[in-house]
Amino acid sequence: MITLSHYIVLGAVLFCIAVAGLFINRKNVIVLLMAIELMLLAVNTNFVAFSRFLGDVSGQVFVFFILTVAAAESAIGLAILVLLFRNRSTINIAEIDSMKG
Amino acid sequence: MGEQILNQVVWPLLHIVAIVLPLVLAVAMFVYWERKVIGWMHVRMGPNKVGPLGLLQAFADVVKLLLKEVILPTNANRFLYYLAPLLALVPALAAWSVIPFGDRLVLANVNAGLLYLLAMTSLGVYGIILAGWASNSRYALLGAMRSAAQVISYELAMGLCLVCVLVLAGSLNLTDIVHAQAGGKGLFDWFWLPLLPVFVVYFISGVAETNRAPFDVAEGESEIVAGFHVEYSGSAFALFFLAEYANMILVSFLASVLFLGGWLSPFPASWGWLGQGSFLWLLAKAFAFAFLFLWFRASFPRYRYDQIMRLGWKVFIPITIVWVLVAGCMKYFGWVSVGTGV
Amino acid sequence: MIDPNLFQLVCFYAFSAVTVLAALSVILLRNSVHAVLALVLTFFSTACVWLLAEAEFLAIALIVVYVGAVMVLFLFVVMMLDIKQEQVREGFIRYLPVGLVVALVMLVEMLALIGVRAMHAVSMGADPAAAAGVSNTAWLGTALYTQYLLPFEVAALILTVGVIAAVALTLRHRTGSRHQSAGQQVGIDPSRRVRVVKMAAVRAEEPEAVQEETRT
Amino acid sequence: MPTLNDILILLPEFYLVAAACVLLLLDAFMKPAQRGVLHWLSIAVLLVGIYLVVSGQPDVPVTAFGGMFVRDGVAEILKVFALLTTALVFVYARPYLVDRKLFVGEFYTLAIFAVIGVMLLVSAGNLVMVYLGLELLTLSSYALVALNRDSRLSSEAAIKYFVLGAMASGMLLYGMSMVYGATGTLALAQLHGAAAHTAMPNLLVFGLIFMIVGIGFKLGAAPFHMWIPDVYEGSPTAVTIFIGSAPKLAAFGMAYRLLDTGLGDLSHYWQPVLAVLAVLSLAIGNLVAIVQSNLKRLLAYSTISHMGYLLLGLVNAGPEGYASAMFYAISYALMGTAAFGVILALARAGFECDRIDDLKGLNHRSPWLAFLMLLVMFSLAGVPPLFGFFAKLMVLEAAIHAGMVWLAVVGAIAAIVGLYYYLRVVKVMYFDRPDEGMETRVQPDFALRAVLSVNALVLLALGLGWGPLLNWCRAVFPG
Amino acid sequence: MLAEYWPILLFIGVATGLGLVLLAIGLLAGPRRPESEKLSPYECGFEAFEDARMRFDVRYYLLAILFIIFDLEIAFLFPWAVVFQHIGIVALIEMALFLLLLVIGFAYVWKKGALEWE
Repeated sequence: MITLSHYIVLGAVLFCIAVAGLFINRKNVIVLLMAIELMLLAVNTNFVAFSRFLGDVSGQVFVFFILTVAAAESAIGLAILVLLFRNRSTINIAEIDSMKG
Repeated sequence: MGEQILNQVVWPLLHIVAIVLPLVLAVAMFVYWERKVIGWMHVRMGPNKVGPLGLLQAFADVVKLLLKEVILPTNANRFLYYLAPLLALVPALAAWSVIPFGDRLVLANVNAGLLYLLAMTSLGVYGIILAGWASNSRYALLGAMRSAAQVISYELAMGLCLVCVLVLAGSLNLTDIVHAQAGGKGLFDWFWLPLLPVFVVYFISGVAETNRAPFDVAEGESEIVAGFHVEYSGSAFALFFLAEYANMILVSFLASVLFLGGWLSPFPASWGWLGQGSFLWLLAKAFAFAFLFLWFRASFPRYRYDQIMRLGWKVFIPITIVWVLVAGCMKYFGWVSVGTGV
Repeated sequence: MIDPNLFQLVCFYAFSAVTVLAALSVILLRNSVHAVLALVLTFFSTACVWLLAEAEFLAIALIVVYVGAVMVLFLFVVMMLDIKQEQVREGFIRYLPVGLVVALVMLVEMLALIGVRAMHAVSMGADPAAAAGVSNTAWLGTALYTQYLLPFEVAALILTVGVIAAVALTLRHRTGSRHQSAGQQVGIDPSRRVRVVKMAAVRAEEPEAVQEETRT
Repeated sequence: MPTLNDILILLPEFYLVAAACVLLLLDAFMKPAQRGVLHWLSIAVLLVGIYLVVSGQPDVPVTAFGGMFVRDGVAEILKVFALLTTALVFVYARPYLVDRKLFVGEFYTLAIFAVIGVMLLVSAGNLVMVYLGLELLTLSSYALVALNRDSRLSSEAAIKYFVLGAMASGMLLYGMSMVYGATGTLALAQLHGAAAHTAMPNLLVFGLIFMIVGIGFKLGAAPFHMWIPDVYEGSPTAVTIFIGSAPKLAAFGMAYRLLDTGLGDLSHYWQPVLAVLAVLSLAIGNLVAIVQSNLKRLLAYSTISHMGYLLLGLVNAGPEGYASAMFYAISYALMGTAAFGVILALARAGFECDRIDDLKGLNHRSPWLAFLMLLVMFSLAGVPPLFGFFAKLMVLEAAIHAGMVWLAVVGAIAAIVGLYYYLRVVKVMYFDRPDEGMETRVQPDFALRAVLSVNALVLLALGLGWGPLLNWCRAVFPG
Repeated sequence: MLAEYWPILLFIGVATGLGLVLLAIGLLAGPRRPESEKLSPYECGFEAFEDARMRFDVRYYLLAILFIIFDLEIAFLFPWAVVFQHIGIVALIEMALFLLLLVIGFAYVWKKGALEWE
């Protein structure tokens, strides 16, 4: 029998993998973007599960909005990345050091 | 327990084999038929050496392809190089699981069938891109980018066409869509009539989506040799080939199911046995569409790349967007009768 | 007799395992193209997991939108930017153990604090959409287009901003490129291209000579 | 079903969407030489927007579209100032954009879309609307930051902004998912009641923490402030000024909607967390600002410290606290706009005026601008009798009334530390000699100078007569 | 509902299996005579470069981004098409508004020349 905790644990594991990805791949922007996708996937899994177990439709509607908006968001993110690459010829964040604080 | 396995595993597997095997055979015969038809149109003979009337030509080709060396180009990425043809083939075959061949004759009668089809067709682009990139060849990469850009452009138009059908049918289930086209007037009840522009757009997009002539600029022999699979040989190439033809036949079946009433008879139901729906009707319709593919190839000169993109973005997408709303009005104000013959 | 619930549970574990392994490969693989494909696999298996929760529409929409569109763009970018792997991954090893430990600690804490045990008692009830007698898509659609009408229009705004941003950021006009303008081609006034000139018939010299010759 | 009434409630938003679309199409179909029209048209659009917001304001809070949208006094004030500061931004930005060949229609349309996002966010009555309003705002902002396509700094800033912003959205959403799971609703009004008797209190608190992380990112409060300095420095100044104004009002609006309207019952959980964020922001913002030599970075760190003050008001978790926090947000939006306005007035083609040394001897070159900058700096530092002083006073008072005297003491100490770096700017302007070859001419744009003067003088005027604005802010938070 | 998806899973398995078997036949049954000329990628008369993975025209990205946005639009249309007649005229109007916004975006893209290929 699948229970709510199964889904929540899966969501939490995905979320932590995403955080770990953000942490260890600080230099590769592409992987950072992918880690963010993973994070949203964790969020969506949570919503789907809660929606299913509460028998409430609004969670699934929210997931649909997150899916679409996040897709548009990553499209813009990749556009910025392409721009960056044209200007810098690198996506290595360590080399992105024109600004010092 | 044994009975359960029989019902849940063995029967579905048999069904799958009953779809895949004829499909593969159909691909083989379709290749033969293509060469014959184009031969006739060019006033040539076409294949006629192997077997009676050259009927065994296709099988000879298959054997030849399978026994040829699969060349792995230098500096190619081995894993991706072999993965690409698989990624081309699997969605092309998996899409068949929701096609209704008759009133209960469907493997997976899922609620979201149309959406599933859209998902499967949108996966085909991975095979193209990966093949181009993994081959480590300029021509392959160039062809892959062109093909990919073309495929995704026409996918939009195709998706919007599906939405138009959906608006009239009101269900994502393909069997329901066919039922929605049933009525007393035979072929005048089908969706091709209210959705005529969309029907045309759909089929042409299907031709472009499969990278077939006259939209085959990505593999234009005179420009970039053979497109994304220029480096492929032997059985790896055979997989791409199989996927391309399976997709063509799929588009033909889908056009029949979505716009020409699937298995329904073109004659009014009152005409006795002639008015009865049958798998054969579907086959005939699909065959007609498949023939169109060949006819197009033999007749039309190749489009230039900028013309392809223009047609997709500036002609098809506006037409279909407008027609989504037109179809919505048709349905809402009852200008078109939608059968419910469940 | 195999219990369907048990079978679903087995499926859940299988898909979840694939999801987690693929997600791990996304962040650990050194080849970016492979990482993108691992992410595709993650999406795919997650879609299957969602399907088990009977979120049919969302599961397939995830594949259509993410696998079919977003990841294709990712693949374009990864392949074309031609990233030097070694250069990008330096420092990877340094952060790796710390990152994994942090993630693990975080996970354990989260699970302990959320109270997963309490949720273990919450089992899946009947599918709410099926209980309402509609398909999952219709169930979601009805809420989306009545209750969530305003957010839906806001989503259109966001998509429009996406279009503007994409064009504003990446469109560059090349100089000297030639375009075909169909409107111009079709709308051209034929009288300006071909001049039909009425000419009086003129007798050429030579044919005359020929004629004379034949006569003689 | 939506009725005409629903649409009337959203009239300002609908109007702005229509106007933004018209501007977009005008830009696409107009010749580049005619862009000047677009500039004035955009400003007019925003001013008419203010009129619509104020004129159609109902006496009691109303909701539209089934509770998705709330039109109350809080939303009204925030919208008025968001529109106003954006109009100011447009006026200030024009010469800068023209000099750098960035004078494109997209700047205006994207900024207006961002303002629409702000308006939807501060009026959100549902978690979905919070998320969508926020995304509309941030997506437009990402594009604006990257608008200077050939600048390395600009695209680096954009990618940092994007990665951290998307991560913050992810955190916020993860929190929202847990809150949804614990309460079973997405509507903020229902959340308020449901939060008290949930079966899963742990889940709720956990969700709350993730949401605070998200809010902290969007506010730019330490320790989630990493993006602020880079984005402020890297963006074109014309965009920095925008990012520093309306979005801050939006961040306050979002915090208020989520923490009070939604999770007000949990205030005893989030008050201490916000107090910690406030202390960190005050400390980090003020201390790091001291060592900055770049003017934009200095203002960025100053922003972080100002967000610390704003949080002091929120920590109060009562009407008085919210009123003072909103008062503070407004004061900061006006001060920040003026500060960057001076930088824009001094910038020319090929000269950014983003180092503190660029202001050397400004008094000799342009005494009036130097005086305006003096007013702004004193106001930011909180020197009486300027606007900034009273804003600080109010939040400190709110913190004391919340029983957190220690927090107020930290705030007061931070203000004294902050005085140092603001005064340094003033010292450079008044007591340093200009370098050889420093141009004496300043931006000739008349509109910019006139409006900037008014903006800076308003800081003085509001400092002398802050009563009406404060009363307005207090009136909208019911006791 | 779930039971209907089981055959699809099986089908995907069978399709993958078929592909693998065909590939395996080719790899095992075919000859394997590597030779540097044969293995070098196709080129017109000159030596193949080391690495053919080159940078690309930006308009491919732009196209892919536009594809994402319009694909999302289609994703919104699907549930709408299923339910709009139960909701009534409001649904028709709201979708007209939605499409209007996207058509405005489309007109902008068109006019800016993002859909031009040479």
